[in-house]
Amino acid sequence: MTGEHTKRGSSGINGKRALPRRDVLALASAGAAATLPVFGRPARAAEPVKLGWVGPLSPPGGYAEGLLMKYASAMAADDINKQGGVLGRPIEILYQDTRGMAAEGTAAAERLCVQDKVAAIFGEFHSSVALAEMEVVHKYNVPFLACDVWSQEVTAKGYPQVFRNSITFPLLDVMIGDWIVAAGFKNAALLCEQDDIGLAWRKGVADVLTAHKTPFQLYTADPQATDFTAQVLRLKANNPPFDLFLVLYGEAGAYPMTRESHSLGFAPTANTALFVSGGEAVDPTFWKNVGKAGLWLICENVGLPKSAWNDKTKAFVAAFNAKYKTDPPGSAMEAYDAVWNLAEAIKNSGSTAPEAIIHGLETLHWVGTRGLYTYSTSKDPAWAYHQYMDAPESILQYNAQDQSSFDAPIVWPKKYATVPYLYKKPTA
Amino acid sequence: MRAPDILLSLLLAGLAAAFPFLVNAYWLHVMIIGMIYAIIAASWSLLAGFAGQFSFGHVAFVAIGGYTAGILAVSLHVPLPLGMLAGIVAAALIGAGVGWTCLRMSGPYLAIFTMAFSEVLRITIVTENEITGGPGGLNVPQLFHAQTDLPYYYLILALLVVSVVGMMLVLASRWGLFFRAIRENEQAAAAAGVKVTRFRILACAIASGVAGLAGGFYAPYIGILTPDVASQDQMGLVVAMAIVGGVETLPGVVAGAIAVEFMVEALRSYGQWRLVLFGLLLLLTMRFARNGLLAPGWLAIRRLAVLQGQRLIRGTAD
Amino acid sequence: MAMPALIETRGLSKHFGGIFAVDRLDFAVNAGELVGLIGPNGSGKTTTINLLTGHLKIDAGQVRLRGERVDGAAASVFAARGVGRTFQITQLFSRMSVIENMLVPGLARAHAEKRVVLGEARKHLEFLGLASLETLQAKNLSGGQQKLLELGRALMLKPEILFLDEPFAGVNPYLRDEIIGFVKTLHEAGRTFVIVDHDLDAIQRLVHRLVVMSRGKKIADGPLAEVRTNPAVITAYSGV
Amino acid sequence: MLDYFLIQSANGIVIGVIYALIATGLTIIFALLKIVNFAHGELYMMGGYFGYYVITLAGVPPLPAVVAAMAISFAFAVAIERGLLTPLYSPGMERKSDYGILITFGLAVFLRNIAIIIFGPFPLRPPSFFDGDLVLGGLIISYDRLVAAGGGLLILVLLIFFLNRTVWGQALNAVSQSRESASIVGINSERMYMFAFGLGGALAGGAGALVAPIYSLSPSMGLVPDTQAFVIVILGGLGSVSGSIIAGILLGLSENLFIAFLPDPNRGPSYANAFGLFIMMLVLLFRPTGIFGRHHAAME
Repeated sequence: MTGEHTKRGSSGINGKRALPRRDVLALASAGAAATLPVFGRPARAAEPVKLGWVGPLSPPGGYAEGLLMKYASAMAADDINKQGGVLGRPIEILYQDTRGMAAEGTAAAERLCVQDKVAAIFGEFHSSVALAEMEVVHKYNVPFLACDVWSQEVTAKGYPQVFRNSITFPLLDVMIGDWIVAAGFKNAALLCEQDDIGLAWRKGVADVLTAHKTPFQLYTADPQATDFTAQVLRLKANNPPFDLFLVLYGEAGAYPMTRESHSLGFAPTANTALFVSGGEAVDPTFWKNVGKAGLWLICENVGLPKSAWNDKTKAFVAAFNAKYKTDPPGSAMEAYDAVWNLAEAIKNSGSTAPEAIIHGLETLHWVGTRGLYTYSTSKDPAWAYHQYMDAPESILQYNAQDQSSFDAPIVWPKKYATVPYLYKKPTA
Repeated sequence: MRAPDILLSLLLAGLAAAFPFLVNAYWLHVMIIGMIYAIIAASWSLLAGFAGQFSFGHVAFVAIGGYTAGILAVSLHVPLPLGMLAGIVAAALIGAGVGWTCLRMSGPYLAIFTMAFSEVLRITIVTENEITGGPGGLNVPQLFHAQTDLPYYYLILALLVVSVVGMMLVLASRWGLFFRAIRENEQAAAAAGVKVTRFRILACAIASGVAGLAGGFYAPYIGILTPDVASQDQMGLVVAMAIVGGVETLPGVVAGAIAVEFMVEALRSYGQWRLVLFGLLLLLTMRFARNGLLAPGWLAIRRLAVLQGQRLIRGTAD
Repeated sequence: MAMPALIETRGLSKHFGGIFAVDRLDFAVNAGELVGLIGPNGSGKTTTINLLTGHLKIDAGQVRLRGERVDGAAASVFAARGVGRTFQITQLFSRMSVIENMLVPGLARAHAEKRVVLGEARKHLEFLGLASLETLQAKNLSGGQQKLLELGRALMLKPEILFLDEPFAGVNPYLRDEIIGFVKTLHEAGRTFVIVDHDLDAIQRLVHRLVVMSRGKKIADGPLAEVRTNPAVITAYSGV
Repeated sequence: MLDYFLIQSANGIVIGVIYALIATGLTIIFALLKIVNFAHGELYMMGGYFGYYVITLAGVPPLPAVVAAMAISFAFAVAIERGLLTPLYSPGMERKSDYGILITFGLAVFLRNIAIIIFGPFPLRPPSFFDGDLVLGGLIISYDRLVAAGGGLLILVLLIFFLNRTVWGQALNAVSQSRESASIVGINSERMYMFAFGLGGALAGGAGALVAPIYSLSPSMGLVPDTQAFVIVILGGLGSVSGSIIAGILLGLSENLFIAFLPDPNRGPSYANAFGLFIMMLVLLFRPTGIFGRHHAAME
């Protein structure tokens, strides 16, 4: 499976090596320094370029995805440093756990900006946390490259410091909505988790469906829920019947939901299609968790389709696989490219000053694992500002059990499609 | 107050006033958050430690204070200071209501009832996202338009001092005596003529109002208000802060809250291990220093000072 | 009757589940009396005290204080109106000091002034021989001292009537004599007492009038000597 | 419509049995130690992972693995009790309930976060007990769910038998009633506390292992059951095992029907958890010691 999946994409690292020993030591020494807050640190000779990473590493945040992004960031720093670093200085990344909580995000960003004096911050996974962090970077004028936050608000706020290299809901939702209309679905059920990600996703898709006059019904559930029997039975009993079941949920909920939906004979069936949004369906642990329930399942893929892979994509996928025994998801690629983006921006403008980095990103023209990166400076629409407008996205549908998402047929959009159909009904 | 207390208080006051100039903006931010928690933990302490009502839903009132101020400011364009005041009133009134509802409960029933109240509130905030912003958060306007946190710092310092000193005065008064009498033995308190119902509700209202004040400050300071303000995790953190400080001395609790907040932030560099370590520290503290770490330390300092020849008059906060 | 009784009940009833703990009890105590209330275990004595001090809700009947109905009022109201009590099992504010235990009822009185109350408290502690223990936590007192402190706390209400629930239970003979002495002194100073106890010997040394209960009903009420020979009383005691 | 109701009810009962299993453990711990175990959801989570590793590392078949998971959970809980809870038994200990709540809260934070490091952050799923689904007309229940409910019921029946008919069970009951009188008849109450916490851990762990193939395992899986268990335990009356079983099944049933029939399908599932909490608050209002509560269950 490729790694360029989605904001929720993750992979099955079996946390044994979650934190290599070397890291622990490094963190421990950093911690020792941090316990003496009042005293400044003496400047060193070969001062590294410090970058700050923010993201969830513990509950209630999306810790699984956060960890993968952290791994990928570390790989990027290693790769850059092997090539001699940037401006002759090595890259050093400081990681901050935000737990998916706004106040933690604020504290993390404050620490990175003020205490650690990083040149730039990147990462994050929760839009609500990113919105809190943005206020801090805006206050201290530190560039912030948001990786995996899909809320349009992040870029729409128009802060000059804030960039985004992931997709955003307006892009994703339009794609999904267009596909639903093109594939001819007549009655959709949208079920999402009741949190910032789920609600923003739902609103976008609902807007597109309303615009196309496609009937739909909205459902939400607690993000911690894992039992969906009653819910699925209710959907199944709906009159008129649903022909499309769209789900957005974190792993812990999406897998039981997929299994229930299949075992209760709701979707994917000849009558009803199942679309699992959010990236769980391209996770390495996906098939282990859902088994045959995943056959004919549809999901989006925010990575570069395999046919469009460049050398960097191939090299990164291979290296990630070798190191962590799994394919990197889209969020990991975003994190990997984000470090490179920042390094390129610093290199091109020859300085780590905020204005230099911002200028460097605005004028960036660089090919990474997810294609050619450029950041828009247009404010029309507002969310386009500092947004990676060409962020890749496509829709795939599995046609075999245990299929790699790399090999699954791409059904949408037409420019990437590998099969002539838009949707294949499961055969009985 | 004994002389060494006064001396120490003066020293602390000086230190507090000079603090922003001794540290960088990050640790100033940590201090501000620590003081917000200090208000919450101290008010919880008044309720649980002194009035004997072990609430596990106190953070709900932080949310009520914050969301009242935030929603009023965002939806109705009410000025923030007015909104914060409304938040305090709302929290105190709802707190009194909750206090009235659980008059007949005690011990674990009270703890779980209040926890349920705060969970229901949190779920409601999450679900009614048209009004509350839901899990995506409510963007609250700033209180000050300054480039630094200095105004926030001095405001929260003032609020902390006023609320904690106010609560200490309450506790030193006959109300405080009645709170403790009710905590110790409700039946005996009634037989002694204490209006148990009135004072139980009063304790709830005071503690909730103060928690609402903390919430009202928190909302514009962080700028975004999310439902996890009222999560059980937050509640546990507040309880931990109070216990580390020694529940039955408010200055101890304040010190405990600030110390725990600094510790949680200092552990930040440990990444994923941070909360593991935090849990472990909590376990070890509870297991081996049950009366908290700070209150016994403070008492030791005071005893030392007293030994220096201070003539003592009985204090009430033993 | 020109003056209404100090405290009076009419048809007082209380049941727990199907069992009547107190069954249509009529009972009056006049100011200045010293009444003993006795009866076998489970005859409803403690329940009666709890009903007469607002610690239990009345199912039926009335309680009048100086002719005024007070049933349904909270225990604190009874206390405020001069009805004091002790408990069968001593109920103190354990983690509060002796003096604080005394201050609670004192300060709970309307218009109480702290300085005055403190003086009264010290006076009562002096009287009860607890003056030297003022700063000790109540839980650190001996059992007997705790009983005395509970009595002292009730005195802080400036009560007109005091209900003592088993003051002699589990008390050594020396302390028993001491308590009898205190009650006598207080009674002579004008306080009204109702004393529940199984220690008939101590009761006889104290009271002038005896009320006997059995199975929630009053079976005898009158001067000491008269009640002692009442056949119903003898049956009730031998029957249980 | 009747069909729909029956199908939804059947599923509700299946979930209810699992709820009951978790809650009985909590209630036994409360009855004996008089503490509210805030780490109960984490014991449930650990039990699930114990089962998973017994299957994947030791090659034990799924059903015996549940028994193994219970045994390991028992030992794990006993170790926790020995290490952290013994101060509760010292007679001079003040504020026992505070201690109990905080120490178990700290334990929950610790376990939840170290689980991410040890077990990894991604959901894991052990193999099914039996593949496939039972189809009876409109009623479809996966065999995994049937096994979980059946296994849960079996454990509950054995538990009731154990509590009522064995010496150890009666000793547990005696200590829960009164520690003093139990010690008079020669019961070592401290050993009973240890045993009760182990038993509570084993029940939670068994529940975790039983639901693993249905829900998959994740480090944060204990959060919701924790709250549900509180609700059940209160509804059933703290300390009452049979009350917890009845309340657990009722809660599973009513939650399912709530989701199935609530008019506003958009908000319904979101309020599903609040529903149980709300019922519990109402019950507490009118019966401050729960529906089946014992009156003496006040915290010491």
